Amino acid sequence: MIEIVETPVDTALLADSLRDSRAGGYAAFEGWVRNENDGHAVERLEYEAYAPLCVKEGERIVEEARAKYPFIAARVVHRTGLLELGDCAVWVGVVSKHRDEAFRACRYIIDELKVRLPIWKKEHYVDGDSGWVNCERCAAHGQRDHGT
Amino acid sequence: MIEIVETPVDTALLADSLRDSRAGGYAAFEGWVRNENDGHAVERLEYEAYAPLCVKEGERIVEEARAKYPFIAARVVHRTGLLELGDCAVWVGVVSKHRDEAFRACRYIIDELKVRLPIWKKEHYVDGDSGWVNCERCAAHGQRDHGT
Amino acid sequence: MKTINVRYFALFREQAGVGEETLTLDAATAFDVFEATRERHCSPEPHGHCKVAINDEMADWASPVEDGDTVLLFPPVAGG
Amino acid sequence: MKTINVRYFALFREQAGVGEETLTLDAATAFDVFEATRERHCSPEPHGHCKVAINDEMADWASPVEDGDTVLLFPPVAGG
Repeated sequence: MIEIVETPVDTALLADSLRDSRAGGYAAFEGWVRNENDGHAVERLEYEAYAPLCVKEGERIVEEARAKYPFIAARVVHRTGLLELGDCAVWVGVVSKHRDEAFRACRYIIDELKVRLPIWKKEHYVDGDSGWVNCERCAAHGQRDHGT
Repeated sequence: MIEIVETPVDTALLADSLRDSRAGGYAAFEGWVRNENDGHAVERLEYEAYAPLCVKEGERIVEEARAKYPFIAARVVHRTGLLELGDCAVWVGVVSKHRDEAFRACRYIIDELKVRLPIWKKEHYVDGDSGWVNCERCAAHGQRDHGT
Repeated sequence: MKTINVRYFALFREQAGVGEETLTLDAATAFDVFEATRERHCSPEPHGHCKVAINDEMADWASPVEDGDTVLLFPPVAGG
Repeated sequence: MKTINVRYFALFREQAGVGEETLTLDAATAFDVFEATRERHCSPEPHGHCKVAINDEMADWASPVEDGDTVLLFPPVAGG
């Protein structure tokens, strides 16, 4: 249902794993590493996760989504380690009979997992700086690290 | 931006075509042929489209979505002809900087194209009957066709 | 009297038994063309559920038709 | 005094310079453990933005800690 992996995410294979003859709609979201955040040019990202609790909390989130928007199946994969621009960091796929449940469940899952799973993202900037995203003093911390 | 095709939809290839280093979120929807509709066991579907107007109206829908939820790129592919259970009939893919625009634009596009594009769906049922979806007297019509 | 090319799709094509025909009729609007074809083919669909296009542009039922126009009659759509 | 295993992640691990350590301290709640480690490592994050788990279960800052517990300190998360 939810996996933390260190290897590239094969989204086509994952979508195939959700195939079900009762399913009329498949909604998916992928988070890609983009080249900019808050005005800083990003070179690559580093994800750290505490997998045992990611799985527990992730399964809780998927079950909450299932209760709100009954679907046939849902899967989540989050990658960790060093990711380059364009790499897929997270994939959420949901299949349901009709499209409304698939869309809503997919959105609920990605929104919740972003704020609840113990996963951290460190941005490495083109100018050599780096910082942990969402940490209040990341910028200052990054600057201390790099002596700039 | 929008294509009507008679061959299977390669969604992995389509997703790749939207890759952009500014994109942080990719939302996609796929409509699959499911085995049941309104209590009837479905064996296969037949789609008919009037392509010239599908393209015109589809591009209008995509531009409406772009104005409401600014995204980086969006593509739509709808298949026509005879489709088997599980086949992908329609794919909508949207990439944007942040996930909200991708989700909302993807939903807007699929919702609108279902009611606005000149595309028709004939269901072929397991019991030998068939009917055009959304046509008021399809059932009666199908029964006349098959002499049941 | 006007010469109007009429194109039928999906259910309408099956009901008409042809995909296209040329009619000579006294029609001011797209609605008039629809009504004339209904009489010829006993189409059961009310026009409110259907759509119409004139010369490859989406139109309203009240849109005027001119001599030589092609009117496309669309039964209720069901894409996706 | 209780013996508490403390695990640090991401920013906290970098600030602590270790991923895990065993502390002997007078702590009633997870919050007390967080405050004790803040003093040791000068962590700048207010606990309201952070999360805590005890023995691999998500917990509250007010959750009691027992001798031998493992307390996991999570700086602000940023998955996806």
